[in-house]
Amino acid sequence: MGYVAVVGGEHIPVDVFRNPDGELVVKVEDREYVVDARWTQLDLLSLIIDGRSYQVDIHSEKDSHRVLVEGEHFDFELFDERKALLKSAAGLGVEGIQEIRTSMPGKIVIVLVAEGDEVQEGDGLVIVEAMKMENEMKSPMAGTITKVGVVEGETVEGGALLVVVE
Amino acid sequence: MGYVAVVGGEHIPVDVFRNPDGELVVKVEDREYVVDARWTQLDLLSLIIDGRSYQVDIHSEKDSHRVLVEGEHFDFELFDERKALLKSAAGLGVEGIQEIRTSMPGKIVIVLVAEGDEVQEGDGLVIVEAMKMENEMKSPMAGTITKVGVVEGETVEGGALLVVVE
Amino acid sequence: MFKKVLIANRGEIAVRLIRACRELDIPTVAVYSEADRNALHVRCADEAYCVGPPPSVESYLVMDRIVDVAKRSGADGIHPGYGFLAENPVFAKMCEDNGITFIGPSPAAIEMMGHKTVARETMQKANVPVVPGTELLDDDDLARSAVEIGFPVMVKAAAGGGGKGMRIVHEQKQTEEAIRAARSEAKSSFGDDAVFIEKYVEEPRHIEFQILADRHGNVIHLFERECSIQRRHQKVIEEAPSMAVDEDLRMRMGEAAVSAARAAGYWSAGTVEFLVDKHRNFFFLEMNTRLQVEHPVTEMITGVDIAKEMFRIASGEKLSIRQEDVTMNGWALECRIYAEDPFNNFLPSPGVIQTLRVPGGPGVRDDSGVYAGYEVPLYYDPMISKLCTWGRSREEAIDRMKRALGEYVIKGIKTTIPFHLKVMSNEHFLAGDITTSFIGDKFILETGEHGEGLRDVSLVTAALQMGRRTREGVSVSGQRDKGMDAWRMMGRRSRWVM
Amino acid sequence: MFKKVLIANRGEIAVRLIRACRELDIPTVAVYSEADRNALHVRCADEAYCVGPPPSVESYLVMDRIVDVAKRSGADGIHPGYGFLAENPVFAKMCEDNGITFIGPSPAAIEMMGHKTVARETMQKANVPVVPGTELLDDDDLARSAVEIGFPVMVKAAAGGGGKGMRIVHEQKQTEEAIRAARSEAKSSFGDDAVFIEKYVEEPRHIEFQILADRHGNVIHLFERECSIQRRHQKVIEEAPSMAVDEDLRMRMGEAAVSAARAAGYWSAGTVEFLVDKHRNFFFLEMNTRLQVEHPVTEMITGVDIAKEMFRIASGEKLSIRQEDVTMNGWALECRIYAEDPFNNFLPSPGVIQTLRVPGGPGVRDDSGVYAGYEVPLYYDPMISKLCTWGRSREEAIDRMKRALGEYVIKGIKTTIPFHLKVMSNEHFLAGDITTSFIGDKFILETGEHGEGLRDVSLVTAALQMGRRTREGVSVSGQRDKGMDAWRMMGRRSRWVM
Repeated sequence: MGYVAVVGGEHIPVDVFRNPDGELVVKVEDREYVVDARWTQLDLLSLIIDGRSYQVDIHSEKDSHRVLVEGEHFDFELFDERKALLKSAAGLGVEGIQEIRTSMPGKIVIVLVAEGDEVQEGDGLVIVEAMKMENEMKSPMAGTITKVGVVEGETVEGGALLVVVE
Repeated sequence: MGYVAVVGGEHIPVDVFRNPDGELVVKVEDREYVVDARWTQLDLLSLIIDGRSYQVDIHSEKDSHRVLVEGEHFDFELFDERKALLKSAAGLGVEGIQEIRTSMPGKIVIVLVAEGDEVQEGDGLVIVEAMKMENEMKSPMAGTITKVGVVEGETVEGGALLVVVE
Repeated sequence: MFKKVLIANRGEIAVRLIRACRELDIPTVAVYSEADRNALHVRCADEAYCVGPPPSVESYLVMDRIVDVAKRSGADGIHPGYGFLAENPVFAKMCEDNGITFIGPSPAAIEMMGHKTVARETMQKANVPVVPGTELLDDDDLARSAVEIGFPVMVKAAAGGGGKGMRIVHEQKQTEEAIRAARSEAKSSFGDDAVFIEKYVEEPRHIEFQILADRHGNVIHLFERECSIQRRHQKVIEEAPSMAVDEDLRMRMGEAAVSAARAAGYWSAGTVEFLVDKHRNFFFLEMNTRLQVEHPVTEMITGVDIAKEMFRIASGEKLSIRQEDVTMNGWALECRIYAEDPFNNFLPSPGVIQTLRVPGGPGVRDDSGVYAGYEVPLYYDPMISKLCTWGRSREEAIDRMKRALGEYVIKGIKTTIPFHLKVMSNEHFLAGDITTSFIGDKFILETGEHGEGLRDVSLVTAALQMGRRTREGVSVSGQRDKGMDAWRMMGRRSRWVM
Repeated sequence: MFKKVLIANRGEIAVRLIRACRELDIPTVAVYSEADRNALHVRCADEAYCVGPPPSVESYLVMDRIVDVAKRSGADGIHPGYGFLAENPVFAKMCEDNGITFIGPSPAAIEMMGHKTVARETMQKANVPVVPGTELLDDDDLARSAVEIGFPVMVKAAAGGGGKGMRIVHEQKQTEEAIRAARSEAKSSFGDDAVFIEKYVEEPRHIEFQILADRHGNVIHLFERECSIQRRHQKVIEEAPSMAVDEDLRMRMGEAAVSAARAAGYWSAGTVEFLVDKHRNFFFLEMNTRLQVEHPVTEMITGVDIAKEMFRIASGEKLSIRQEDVTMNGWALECRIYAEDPFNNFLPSPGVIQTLRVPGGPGVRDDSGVYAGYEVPLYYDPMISKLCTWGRSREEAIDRMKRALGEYVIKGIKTTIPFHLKVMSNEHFLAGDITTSFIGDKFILETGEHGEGLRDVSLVTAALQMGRRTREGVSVSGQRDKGMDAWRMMGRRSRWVM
């Protein structure tokens, strides 16, 4: 089974297959790993690769993965080949139109931008209060605000669209 | 829903219903308990009964239940009313024919009885080695050995019939 | 001793206090909001009563309802924990008026220390050094005073503590927004939006002394805690003792802390907080008239159970230990673990904890209010656990903390465990070179040198994860499979090329 | 220090040793049988290699295979843990011959102390008092000697320890069967069926001294452990210090223990076991030339990490502490938690651990080799966890243990937690009135006085459990439901009639 990982803009092919001895092999670019893998607890993988033992914690949402291993973390996307092909035609990058959404329910304290505003990467967009803390949502890139989906004082559900930056 | 509990030979009626206020009520004999019950973890019940909070651990195998609560343990059987009625016709007691089985796989070290032997309650029947320990299976009652299902040196699975006492 | 105690709190501190009561053989009454029916403190307590809807202003902060539950359940004492009603003199008074012992200091002492400006004056009279600052003022006067004192200044809520309702202001144009934000947080956290301004001591250490005082005039301290590692003025890592404190400074600060407690007519456990600048000058910051989040590190180096002492003191007992009996043994660290995503600006991450594996072995203590299957609710503080380690030396305590953090598995939500692991390897932290601006100045949350090799491991894992979802994917053995593949591996040629 | 260490063990002790290595920054190599691919020690170690099928004689006891893994993985040290190869001089020698350090004493010391009869002679020469007994003999001579020594006598395996291969004989007619059973267990546990007979000291206490010795002739002791609470000659509850030992006895026994270690030319951590009779006479029982199961209680009262010391000693370092630096602080208890059914003759209860909640808070230490979702295999020792508590006094340690046992949730298998809870409330135990016959003589595992009221609660639970299974049953709210029912409860009239 073939996949394509998108890590920081880079595209990396990942392939999973059984070799003639029946062993599970994962190939990352040109590096082949014969793996002994067990899902010992929910989304917690015990991997032994040529004697090296890893306990890998993976948190996946659709094609996005957060992996924690030995104190390091990695965020990336992984698509199967067909999906990668489709995406590729449409542009796999994460630039372009960015929708800023809440990750959790909360209250809109301040809306710092209006439609038509120019923003720089890192500029504050909206301040949301959740779990007793105020959090400033920042722009992931420079661009123009094309939509503001909330008003001050409003209570929103998780996933609510706050702002669109283009 | 009506049940009958068998606790040390005693039969105790237990009834579960919603009262007119929609509250969950469990009646044990003539004692009514309005309960707020949540299965917070697998087979771990958080019970609040008129403010008293209990964390109850229940281990059930078919109609047999082992309950641990506040350091005390209770072993009993609980049948729904129809089953209790059927059982009642056939005799609900635990006397009569007793099948002695292993609870887990192991090795038969010694068979201490033969078919036709008379035994007293507590007499050793078979010594089984499991998890590095030798365990003596004892007779739960006085009676006659009517069957011996294993031979010395044999390796048995969990649940294997060792001996029948009548 | 008490016949029965009501714990007017939730989360890990409610569990901590129920543990203390169990060890003292005191029955406990829990209160809970509708969002907390499945919380651990409800399951651990002997009795439990719902006191209202999820928002704390409608449940945990409703004083008369909590007092009513205490009376109806026959509790003769109420422990407020920290936060919520812990430093509310009205509540302490209401308990007294209803014949229930408030397990904390007197209402007068809470009131005096709770109003930061009154506390400052009291300390000045007792010759304890304080930081220059203002009284409570309206927005315009505050803005003017900020200019007079000279930037940077700190806007602070008069009520409460714990980093809430605090804002640092570096230049004049930020003043207005900082005052607004501080008032807003103070209002929602403490129900009081009064704020004042203080000179901001730059690059200070935050060092506090633990106090124990009985109702018979005996006051002792249990040495200091170093609490300089903060995010958003909220402590995240604490240790005891402090590398910045030598025997002489410890004696002088300890004496000042005891004087501060005496000046306030204080009994119960309490904490006197100081700022210490690079020249080892120390300034009274505030007194916390409650059990602190970070009390475990002091318990670990002294062996004194501070929570249990609070119950003994409140029931009228004299302190069982004198100052000269308190000894310091080894070093202890605490990492506060939050349901927050450290790689996404520490956004809160509530949700269901799917898997939990708590570290164990020597020198490890975990204080938590969660369990596998528990849903961390949206409504409250996102701290889910306090992980503490003890060692004979600071180095051993740090080595243990790294080891323990590495063992900790919390799945389903994102936590600050990876953040703490990075701090434990930071050279400035290892050298003890820490101030309250450590996280801003001396700490980068980046992937380390081993990252490149581990990246392939993470890609391997994601590919296997995708395979689990689809029938087309190459399947991986589950837990119950035989280990034959692994056994055959023994004879295999090495192919691991990392 | 070591470049890399192989841990030749499994379960909690393998995890304990990996923890020590992590804190010392030594990479670890785990070995595992096919039954242990999912075991915690495999997941915690840096490397892991399968060494054979489930039975330990085909995996964990295959010496050349383990040495081969060490060589291939580049490990320069092997720690054997306890059990398995820990007291096998042939294995220790094989490590040496392959240029790998055996992290334990010398092969000669293991051999001397391993053969109980040689050990007895050595002790007699060193003027350490011993119990009357025989050499190794055949069955007939043993039976004759038993009569000569006078019943009761003890049949003991010459190799090994830990209660395996031991049988007490009260009257002559039991002798033959006891010798057979002891030989059989000794053979399967240690691969050696040699046994001998010793006078059985009645109602003794089992008290042992922890020793640390380096390769430079320095020997110290870390005080005693009280290990009298035993089932089937297997320790189940240990504590440190012992109520039976006063300062004078401690000094005399400590000196005897140090003499014993010196007489054996001992280095590494070790334990000298004594029987103490009611007149406070003490007799050398045996020396365990390994890390003991119960080492944590000593770690808790001294602050010394015994496991880490073993690595330091093995790498040639001198002891970092002198006898006069070792101080005793408070009291510690250990309860060994087994996968056994205490209400059904302690039958082993292997299976999948479905839910696990480990106790936390002050003064609690858990050493375990399991996790939620783990299947306790059939093939090995059923001990799954060691729960330890510390307190300033014995009373506080016991109160903590009761509290911690009450918090411990292990579902899916039966465990001895309820047994320990009963011991912690036993009046003889509380009074410290304990001997090795405590469980047989002074302890009843019965339902207590509160049982009657709780019986109804258990019936309520079972009825709700049945309801979950059937559509006809009255349903109970799940975890995610709103707490409205509970909230309405506030206004309800009391109907709880217990």
